Amino acid sequence: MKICKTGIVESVSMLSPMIYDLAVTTNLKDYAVPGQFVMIYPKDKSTLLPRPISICEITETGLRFVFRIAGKGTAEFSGYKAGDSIKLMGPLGNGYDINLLKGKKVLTLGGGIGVPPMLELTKALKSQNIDVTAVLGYRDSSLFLKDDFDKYNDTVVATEDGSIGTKGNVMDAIAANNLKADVICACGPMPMLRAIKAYAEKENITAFISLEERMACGVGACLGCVAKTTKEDHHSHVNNARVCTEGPIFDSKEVDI
Amino acid sequence: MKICKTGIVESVSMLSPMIYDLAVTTNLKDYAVPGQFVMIYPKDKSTLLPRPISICEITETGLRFVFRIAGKGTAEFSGYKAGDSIKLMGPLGNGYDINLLKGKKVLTLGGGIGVPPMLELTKALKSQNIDVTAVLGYRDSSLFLKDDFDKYNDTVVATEDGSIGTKGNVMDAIAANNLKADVICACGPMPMLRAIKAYAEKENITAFISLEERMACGVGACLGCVAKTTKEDHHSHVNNARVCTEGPIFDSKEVDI
Amino acid sequence: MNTAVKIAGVEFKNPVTTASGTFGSGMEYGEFVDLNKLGAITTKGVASVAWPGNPTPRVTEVYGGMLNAIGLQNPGIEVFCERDIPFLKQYDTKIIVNVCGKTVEEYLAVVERLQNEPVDMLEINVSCPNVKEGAIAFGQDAKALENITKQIKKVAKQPVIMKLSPNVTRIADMAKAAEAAGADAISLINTITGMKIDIKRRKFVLANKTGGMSGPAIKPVAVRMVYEASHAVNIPVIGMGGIASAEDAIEFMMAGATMVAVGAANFINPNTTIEVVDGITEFMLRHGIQDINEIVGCV
Amino acid sequence: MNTAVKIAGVEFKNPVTTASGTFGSGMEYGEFVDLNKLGAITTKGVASVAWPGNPTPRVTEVYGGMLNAIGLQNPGIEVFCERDIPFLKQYDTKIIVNVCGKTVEEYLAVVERLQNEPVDMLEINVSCPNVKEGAIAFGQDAKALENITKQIKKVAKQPVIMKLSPNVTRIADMAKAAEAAGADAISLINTITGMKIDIKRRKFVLANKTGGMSGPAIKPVAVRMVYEASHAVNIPVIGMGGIASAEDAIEFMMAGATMVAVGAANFINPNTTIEVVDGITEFMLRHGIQDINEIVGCV
Repeated sequence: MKICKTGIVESVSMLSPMIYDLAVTTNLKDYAVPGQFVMIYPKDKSTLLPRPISICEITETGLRFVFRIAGKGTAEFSGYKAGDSIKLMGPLGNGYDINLLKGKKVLTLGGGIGVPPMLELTKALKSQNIDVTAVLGYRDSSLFLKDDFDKYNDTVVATEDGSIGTKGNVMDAIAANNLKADVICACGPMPMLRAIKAYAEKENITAFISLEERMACGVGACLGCVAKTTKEDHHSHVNNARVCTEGPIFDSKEVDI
Repeated sequence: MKICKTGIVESVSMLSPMIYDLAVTTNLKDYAVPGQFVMIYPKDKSTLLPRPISICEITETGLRFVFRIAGKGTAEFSGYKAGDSIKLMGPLGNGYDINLLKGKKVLTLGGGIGVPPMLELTKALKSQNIDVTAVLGYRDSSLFLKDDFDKYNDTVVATEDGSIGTKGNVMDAIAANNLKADVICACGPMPMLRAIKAYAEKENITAFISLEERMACGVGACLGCVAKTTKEDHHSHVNNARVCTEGPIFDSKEVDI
Repeated sequence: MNTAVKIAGVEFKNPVTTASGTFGSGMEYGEFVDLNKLGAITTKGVASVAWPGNPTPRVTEVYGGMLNAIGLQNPGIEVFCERDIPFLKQYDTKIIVNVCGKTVEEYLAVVERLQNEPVDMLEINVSCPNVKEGAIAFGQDAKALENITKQIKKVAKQPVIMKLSPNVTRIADMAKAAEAAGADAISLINTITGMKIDIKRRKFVLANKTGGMSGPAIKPVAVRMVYEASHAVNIPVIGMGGIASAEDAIEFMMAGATMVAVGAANFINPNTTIEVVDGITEFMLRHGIQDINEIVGCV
Repeated sequence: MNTAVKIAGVEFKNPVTTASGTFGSGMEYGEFVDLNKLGAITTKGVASVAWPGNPTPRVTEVYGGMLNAIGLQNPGIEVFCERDIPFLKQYDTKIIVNVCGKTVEEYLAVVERLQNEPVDMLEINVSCPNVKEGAIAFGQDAKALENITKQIKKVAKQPVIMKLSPNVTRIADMAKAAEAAGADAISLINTITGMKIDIKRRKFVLANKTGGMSGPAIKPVAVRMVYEASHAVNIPVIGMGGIASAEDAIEFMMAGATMVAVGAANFINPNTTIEVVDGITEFMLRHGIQDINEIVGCV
């Protein structure tokens, strides 16, 4: 169920330069699953479209979002204060089907601003006693959210500058630590997702990857945010699935990226 | 001298339904004279043009504006809080030349939202020991700013509903109180200004009236806010003077209203 | 109090529909608004066969609006007839099917296929700026518009609305051409062609380079064109372009629109359509308007 | 680092000028900005005799911009030559005089009067939407545009910029017509015709009914037209329409403009021109751009 409703900001804090942590009291939490996202509407009247922000954590009182400042909308969000009311719509997208992951050895891979959505997933998997290891790729030693992941697993880290963990990206960390998985769940930049798709094919395992695309409506009406699919999509029958509706989580075999 | 600069809100309060009192700390005060106005820039990005607001009072620390909510811009201003910073440009317009009023018996006439600019003028005239009487026209018994005027003169009041003072408008109050003047200074709705123009001609006295017109730039560049003049204007030589620059104060004989 | 309006014999319970392409066939917004409350639902454009649309990025934000270059992705008329029409028939609202094509024949194929379908009106999209062939080419030339309108009218069993492009020198000429060829109504404006450049990457933001601009930013242009078009013809006008509130809708009606459509505003607030419907009634109450038809072209 | 650009042999110290009608002849903004820092000042349109302009209201606000229907109030060329040119000559900036008229003869009278005046370029306004005769009629028809351009070129002693209207079907055709007739440059876009209705009073907000729309809201349309026009001709393009920052200016240059003009943004922030000049230099430094000409049309 999707809701368009006002939420109340609980807290905003900076986790790392340009990376912000926004907690909002909202009953959208009651309908959310890991891997989904929420549209947040800026108040600035020059930027009218809502911003799709992935859910980092589903809390007792609402939702937690961790995002990077990428433009006017997210810059505005970073300046919110506790008590501010903000308009939200969601939860949106398919999210992860945890049932498909039961009894599997799962790696949750997050790269850069793809780290946050992996937190709720890792937490959810752990609560179902699924064997999960989070592998997080950062630019440098500013390991935002790592402490949160450590509550649920022995987090593996890669940094581009080699300052902590494996030097390189999440794939390098998988190799260096000789990690094996039945299923990979990943969110991150496109080159990382392409590498994971190739890796999953080589290893003959399943990879669920989270895609990003510019969106307008967020609910599947505008057809702005499509991803090329290998099979005919069920909406337009043209191998163009809607990231906001059929996605953002896709089996890597089923998308052409 | 005109300045475009940030000011700090000292206080905002409601004087009467839809009528607000906004005090701002700003050094624009150092250049202001009675009858001038200031452009206030809304923060709302959908309403980009600045709002011309007449100066109600020049204070020790800045400027005081009393305005009616007429649209999105003024609605925004009414919601400001002490400490907010706002962008101002001014002081703008010609304002009153007090020297022309020395030794004269002056009536300062304000009607409705034309009342506020008469306050600083009345105060300035009094400080020069000029014989001044303020005649204020209100809709009803909500006599905003009257207490302020009472500090400087024995204010005469007219109300449309007759609840206080003369029933009717400022012209009715002048007649009822048998007031005489050498010079009239007036601000208010166009029908009031037309009546004053006619009265001044009949009585063969001078009336300085403050005109309003939709403005864009406020500094005389866009030629948006012209008033028809009886003589050739000095800018375009076409009997169209700029309210923001040659005005807003005009000798009633020199404008065709 | 009457909020109903009539166009070409079809009565709509209120003058509010959706702008094609912003509301799908209503399925996605049914979670937010009661589709029964809308005067009509105007569907996403449908072609004779499935169209894949343009590469991504297809949408981007601009000041006070957005650009889109979807390229009319759609499942084709067969899937539409099997899936979307039955869905829409569940609701107590009128159905306006937006029709697109690359050639006259493609438009005619869709119109013909719809002959016996339970839809109320057809809106012919001759103004989409985002497809290479057809579409806007018919909407930027009065002769071409007249020709395609005539041919469609010969085949159509439902009343025909021609949807006009604002990317023309004289909108009145286009409106007259549509009327002369027998169109039952016109709708305008489609989007205005715009462009956005990412100056850091030195690249067009949209894969299609240009996109159609919509949102509150285009409203003054749309109101002007609705005024000019409605004063040039005697057929009804459906007005759209930046409508986000009942006040906006009333402005279009006063300019000459018999009906209005909510477009990009659906993306900015999914409840916009219903807020416009309810707001029109409130405005009528507040201003003592007995019949909404009173205000059409009253300015 | 080079910020200078050249158009028809005239060198401008930087690519920033003012949009005609938004900056007077610079007098009013001299209190806020150092006029010496501008690449050029483009003056308010001047006619052969004084024009009174339209009745008021002449301006109103719209979402992300404004409408104006000033109607080219101006003191006529004699006053302009006696007062405005000597004022402008005090500054180290180039002078572009915007010329308007109701008939070809009126345009020619102004151009002829300016033959021996110390002005750098002429910009011919054939695109003002707010006067009943002349002006936009020349700018919405390629043949008429070609004809007036030819006649002006015969008389003009300074290079001629034709200022184009966006209210046309194909801007490239207009650009080509200007070039074919010998124009030295084109500038665009003038304002887009819009309308606003006061729904409580059921009246047009502007006395002129319609007005020209400007401001950030029109930028995507302007960028698209600058791109289309600059790719259709070999003469330089001066881009304008919603520029409020250096980033906006750079977007226009990347789309194909050699020079840019700041218009309605002057009303929103009187320091805009200088902020754009300084911001372009900062952008060049930050991105290692040695010569601003590098980015012209680079997209």
